[in-house]
Amino acid sequence: MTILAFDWGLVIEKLILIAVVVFGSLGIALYTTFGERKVAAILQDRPGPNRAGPFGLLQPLADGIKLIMKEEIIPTAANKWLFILGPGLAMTASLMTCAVIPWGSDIELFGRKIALQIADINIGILYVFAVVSMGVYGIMIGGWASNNKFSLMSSLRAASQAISYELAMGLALIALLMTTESLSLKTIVEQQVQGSWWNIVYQPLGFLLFFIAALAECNRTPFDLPEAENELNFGYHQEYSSMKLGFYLFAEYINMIMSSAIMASMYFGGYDLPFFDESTVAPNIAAMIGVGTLLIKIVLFIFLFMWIRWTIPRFRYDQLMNLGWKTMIPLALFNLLITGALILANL
Amino acid sequence: MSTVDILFYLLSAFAIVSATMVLISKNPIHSVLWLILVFFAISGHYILLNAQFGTIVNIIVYAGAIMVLFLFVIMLMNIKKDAEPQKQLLVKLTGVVAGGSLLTLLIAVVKQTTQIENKQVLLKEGTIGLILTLGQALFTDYVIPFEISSVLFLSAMVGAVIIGKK
Amino acid sequence: MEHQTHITLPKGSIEKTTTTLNIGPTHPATHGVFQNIMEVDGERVVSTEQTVGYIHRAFEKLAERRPLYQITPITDRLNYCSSPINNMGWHITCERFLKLDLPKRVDYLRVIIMELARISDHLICNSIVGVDTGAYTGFLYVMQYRELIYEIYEEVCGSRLTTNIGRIGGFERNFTNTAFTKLEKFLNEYPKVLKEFENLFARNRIFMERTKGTGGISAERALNYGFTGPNLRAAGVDYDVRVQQPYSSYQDFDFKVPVGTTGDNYDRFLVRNAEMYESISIIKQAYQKIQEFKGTDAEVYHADVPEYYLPKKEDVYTKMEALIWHFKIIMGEINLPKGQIYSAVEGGNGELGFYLVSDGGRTPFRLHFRRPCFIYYQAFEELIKGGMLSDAVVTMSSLNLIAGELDA
Amino acid sequence: MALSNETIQNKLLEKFGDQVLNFSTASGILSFESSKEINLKVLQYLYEEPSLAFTFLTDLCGVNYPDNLGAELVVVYHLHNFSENIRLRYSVSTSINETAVFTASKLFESANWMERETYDFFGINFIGHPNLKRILNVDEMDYFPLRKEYPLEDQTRIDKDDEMFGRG
Amino acid sequence: MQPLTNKAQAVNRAPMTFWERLYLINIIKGMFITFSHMFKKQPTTRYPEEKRAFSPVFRGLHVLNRDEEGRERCTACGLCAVACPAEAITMEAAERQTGEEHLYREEKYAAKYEINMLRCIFCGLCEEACPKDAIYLSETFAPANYTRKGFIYGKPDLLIPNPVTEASDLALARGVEA
Amino acid sequence: MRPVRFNLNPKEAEISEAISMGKAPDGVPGDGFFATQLSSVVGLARKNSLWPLPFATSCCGIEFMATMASHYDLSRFGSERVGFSPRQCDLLMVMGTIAKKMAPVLRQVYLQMAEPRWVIAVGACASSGGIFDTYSVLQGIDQVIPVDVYVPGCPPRPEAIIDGFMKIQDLVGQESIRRRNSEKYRDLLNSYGIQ
Amino acid sequence: MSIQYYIILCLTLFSIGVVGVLTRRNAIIVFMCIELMLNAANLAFVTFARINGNLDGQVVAFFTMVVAACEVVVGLAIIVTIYRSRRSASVDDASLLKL
Repeated sequence: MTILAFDWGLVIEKLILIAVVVFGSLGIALYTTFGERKVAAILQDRPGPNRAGPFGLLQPLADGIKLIMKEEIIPTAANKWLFILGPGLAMTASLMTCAVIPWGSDIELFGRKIALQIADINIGILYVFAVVSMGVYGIMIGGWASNNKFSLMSSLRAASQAISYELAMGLALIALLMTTESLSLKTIVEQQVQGSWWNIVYQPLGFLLFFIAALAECNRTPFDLPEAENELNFGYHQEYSSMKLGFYLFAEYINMIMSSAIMASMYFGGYDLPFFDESTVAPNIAAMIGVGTLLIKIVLFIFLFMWIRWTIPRFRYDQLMNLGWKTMIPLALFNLLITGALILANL
Repeated sequence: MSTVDILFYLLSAFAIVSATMVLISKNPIHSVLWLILVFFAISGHYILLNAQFGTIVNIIVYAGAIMVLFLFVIMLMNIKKDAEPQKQLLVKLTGVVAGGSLLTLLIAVVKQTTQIENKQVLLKEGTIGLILTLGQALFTDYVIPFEISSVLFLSAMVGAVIIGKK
Repeated sequence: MEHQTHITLPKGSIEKTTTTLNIGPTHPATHGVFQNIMEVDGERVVSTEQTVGYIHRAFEKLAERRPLYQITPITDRLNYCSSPINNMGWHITCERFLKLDLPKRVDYLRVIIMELARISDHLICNSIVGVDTGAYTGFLYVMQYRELIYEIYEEVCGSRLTTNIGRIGGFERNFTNTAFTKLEKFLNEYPKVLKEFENLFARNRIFMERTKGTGGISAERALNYGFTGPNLRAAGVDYDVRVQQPYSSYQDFDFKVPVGTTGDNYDRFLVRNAEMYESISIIKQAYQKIQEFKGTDAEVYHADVPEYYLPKKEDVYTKMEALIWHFKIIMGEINLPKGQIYSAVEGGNGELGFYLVSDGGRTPFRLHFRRPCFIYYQAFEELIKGGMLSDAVVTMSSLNLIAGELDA
Repeated sequence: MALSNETIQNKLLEKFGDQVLNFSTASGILSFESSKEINLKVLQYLYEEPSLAFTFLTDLCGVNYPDNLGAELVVVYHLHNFSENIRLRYSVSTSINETAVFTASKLFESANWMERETYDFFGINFIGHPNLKRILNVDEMDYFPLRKEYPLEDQTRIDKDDEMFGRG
Repeated sequence: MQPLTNKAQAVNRAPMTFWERLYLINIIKGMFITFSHMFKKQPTTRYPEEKRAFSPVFRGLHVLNRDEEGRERCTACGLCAVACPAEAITMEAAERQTGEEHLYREEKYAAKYEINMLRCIFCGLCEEACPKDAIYLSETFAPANYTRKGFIYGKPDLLIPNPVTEASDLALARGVEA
Repeated sequence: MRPVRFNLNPKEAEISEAISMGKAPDGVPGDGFFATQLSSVVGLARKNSLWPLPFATSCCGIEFMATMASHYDLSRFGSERVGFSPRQCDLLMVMGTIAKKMAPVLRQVYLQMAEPRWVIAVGACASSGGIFDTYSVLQGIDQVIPVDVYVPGCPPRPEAIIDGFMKIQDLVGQESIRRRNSEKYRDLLNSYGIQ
Repeated sequence: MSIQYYIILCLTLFSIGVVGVLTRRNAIIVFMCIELMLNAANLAFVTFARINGNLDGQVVAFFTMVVAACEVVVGLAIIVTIYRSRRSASVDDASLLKL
């Protein structure tokens, strides 16, 4: 029983790391909202927000302050506690994912070796799944508690969509896990850093399925049925005002960032910068380059998300279900079989 | 008391309170949410028992899937707070007394067993909860039950679809 | 379009299985303002009741108090996506009623303006279908070219949307060279953009699945419901007022009437798209014909009808006779002949009819607008019954319901 | 066989005799009247007679002639034969005190709302209409605004002379 | 139903091909279309900084004309008020007194001339109706305001600069670079 | 030929006349340095993040589309997130004719909006009824809800809509954060029967 | 930590489940209480696995979860079916054993 004998340095280190990661994600999410508006604008031949601060860079701050200062409305017919719980849950669930993402290789500071990962747990990717499966509660509870028919429909859509696509997501990932033989994200990334190829080369179909499922899990177009503004009028967060609305909007963007980070780590080598020999520079600098690489990969993925959103129409509910159950899952199983067969053949 | 003890008591209290709230909540949605909290508490216990896979599966399967299903069904039916007809007080009281008696009886039995009296639970050590070992056990010693359970799953799925189609 | 509702109650059950969903009047899907009280079973629409009249403005009563030329601004506000067609339709009605003959050049200029209006109407409708299926970007691409159309209007009449363009007997002024330059620019650039827009949607499987087989209607039912215009043509009836009862010299042009087969949302989308190409070709022909006028013919922009067309300003300032006519026209002191007329043009949404009754007074005794939107919106329930809620939204936009025209 | 206005007129006269009257042709459209009792019979004949086949109801509207005592309200039907491309105007009149007219909504689905509109504007009571209630105006309205006796302007308006409207 | 005309042309409603069934091809095609727009010139007019020139016949705020000597041309005949479908024009006529010849061109003039810009629909009928070359619309669009009374434009707001006394303003109003 | 191209005297808008300016009453001591700074920062933030609720009923709605589209792009002002949920929006843009049948709906939407909220009446119909001085049209929406800015025109050009929008921005930027609690604002709402 | 505490915890949770099954009428809540009981049993299994130092208990817990998932799927399907015809999720209404 050596639990009380904490390594206090480790505790402080992790606390700082948590703070950096959480606030970093929040900051990135803040600017992702701005990015979304800018990307949409540029794809649509218009300049986008450019009047708040230089190049409109203060736009997200303006939105944030405005949302905080806005009146809180809790509809009289709503279930008060659950109404407040909803956005909180959505936000928490989306932020919790960042615990297992390896942001870079180890750095050395004050004579300590610091891992740029909050927790390297050996069930890392399962943890992500557990957290993602929690995420839907925020939407469901919020939508139900609003006591609005549109919100309720949106909650139901969100729930069935999340369950269906989680399955495909998991199956797509299992094929990858069969090749990596580890559940730890850190190990998976390290394998890609050391190996010659990224996992995308071995699992192109798996990645495609995972990506589509990630779109669905983040409620992004073409799977943004829960908030389809033309049908359900923003759905589950229709009755929300002020910062509770902000939480929901934020949660969506943080989800996007996290799923991008996971896709980058699982399939695109995480913090691995190709054609670059880390040993030529000091380890700390190499780690920083790694962090930068990962961030760039995340940004690229986020751009992809937005690019898709501003290009294609959305599915209808039954088509979405058909795609999930009749196309994605069989394809994922097929991918699994092929992968298994190849692994057997290699051995 | 060690940290583990404190954690144990905290989690236990949490679990029992939440379980009681499941029982006494009028609103089924509240019951579902309290039950999710119970599952989280039990998952916490699993961590203390070093059953990591158990923890995560408990969360994914119970909290992440089964309870979503419950919530989904409740929302689908749109059961209101007061929709449930209340049983008579006497019936309720009988139920509570019966449950209480069961609890007393069982605890008495446990107290009398000498076999386990002083056995300590080794916490946070060893490898038996790791996925590696569990996977090996599942796919060697327990492979037949494992396969049977997958068949069970399939048949349950078919069954649910058939019932639902009616 | 027979969909089964998926919950069947046993016989004798009195329970209601459906939810009542109130869509509108401010729901984003209703664009303008009408209310749909839908009974939905899950996501399936069981029935719906439409409420209209949220922007009823009493046009017909208003028109009874106005001399003919003051009715033009009212017609602007009928189908405001294509106001020039309404303006022209009204002028053509008056000209037919007053038995005025127009020079060919005026007819061709009118054709250009009307076809531009048709393009702007169709492009809004089609891009809104895109928006309602969830893709916003295509909308902004084509909207840039609607802006160009508006610039042409502005060059001709000075306004963008509610144009008040043209007068009884012709136009208020000749087209400037700038207007023609802008027209050329439009004709050069728009087909490319339209092609691009089509590429974004027409063969995209998501879009096809969203629109194919939803909101369909057979030709017989469509006729019984009084469909006209693109919506009727999508159901397979090639009825087009421009062909059947040519007005404004439409018989001089060579164009096709695109028709669909099933009358569903996809057909409506395709028919409108094809009509835009046809309109471009009509405009090109008309522009060519206009360029063939030489000398003084190339300056003609109104008929020579002093009783109804305002004299030139210089004449008003200097000549007594002109001043008298001017006063008479503006004061509305010219009595109309007695009689009645029904005259129709092919509006953006279908047959836009004007039923004018005159008792010989200075204002119409009764003016009734046949508003295509109003007539076919009643088929909405039949179109979406059994479909999903999302289909209803797309159907609503692909019908191109313009509240101003609907409620009048 | 090209259908001409004369043919239609002859056929109608043949079928209904002197119950159909006041034939005239204005701007190429044949128009005629009949008593309101037989309006459905006439419409049905026009619809079902294969050589006429006026299967498309273009328009239906009301007109108020306050000076025609006993026939103040007129319902005007515009029919269209698509294959022959010929239009027809048919009207029935009714007294303002007894405004019942048979509905055409069983024959033409499109008549449903047009009749509701006519009811809304003129108070013509269409017998047999499935859902005869106001369509454009609020249900609470207690008059029929398009009748000539009612004013156009909003009577409840209080700021008519207000300087806010630039007439002060 | 048999075709009514010989101009009918069926639209292309071909069933999906195999490649179209795969979703991806057309989605990627669409994504390239949107991507290509990133490099297109933006047509945006950044309004308060950039202003688009309106056409010379643009129907904006009204102006009341003066003649070369700076006299008001309006003779308060009321045709514009009659022609106005929105009834936005109010005027009061007055007789010109001796000694006012340098102010008013005709014997009668508008002592009060108000246009309610909030009612006005900028249809241009008043400009057409004027027999005295007096009222015109301009290329200035009507600005927004906080109160209703900010929209009652009286004669001082409508008259063009006096060509005799305010020549430089007139040049400005004519759009000539000063 | 027109004598001039421009009208040089378009009326200036006096911000002090805006109906909902919630100034602290005289005699009450000022808010102090911090509160004033906070107020101005919040004002700055709010004015750059006005999310509009387009209550578009007719023609002006079409011009609003043009304002949102690439040619004029209202998003430059940080307000492209149009919402149709009144809870989430700050600015109610009433565009188009409001018939008497619609008036209660409009009022309801206004009541559902969260404070601080602003209203802009776009176009002649919404502001004053325009040409539709008829039995069925509401003669200006200020009969049912308070209006902050009127935009004339039928429909107003996109430039004019943006001009009205910027007037609202000026107003928002100068308004105190205590707008809701100010006496004047409460009186204003009371005069419309809104508690 | 003595094992007795764990067992008592499991028993308590189990008994709460029992009380729930006995006192509540809403079929869904009854169902949830059964889940609670299953979870209490699972906890006991995992604890025993821990004391005995082998995996058998955890494997049993794993299988229990599989069975629980199956049970929920079928059970909820039945409840929904009953609800459709009777508009009630009360267990008493389902006593007729027919739809």
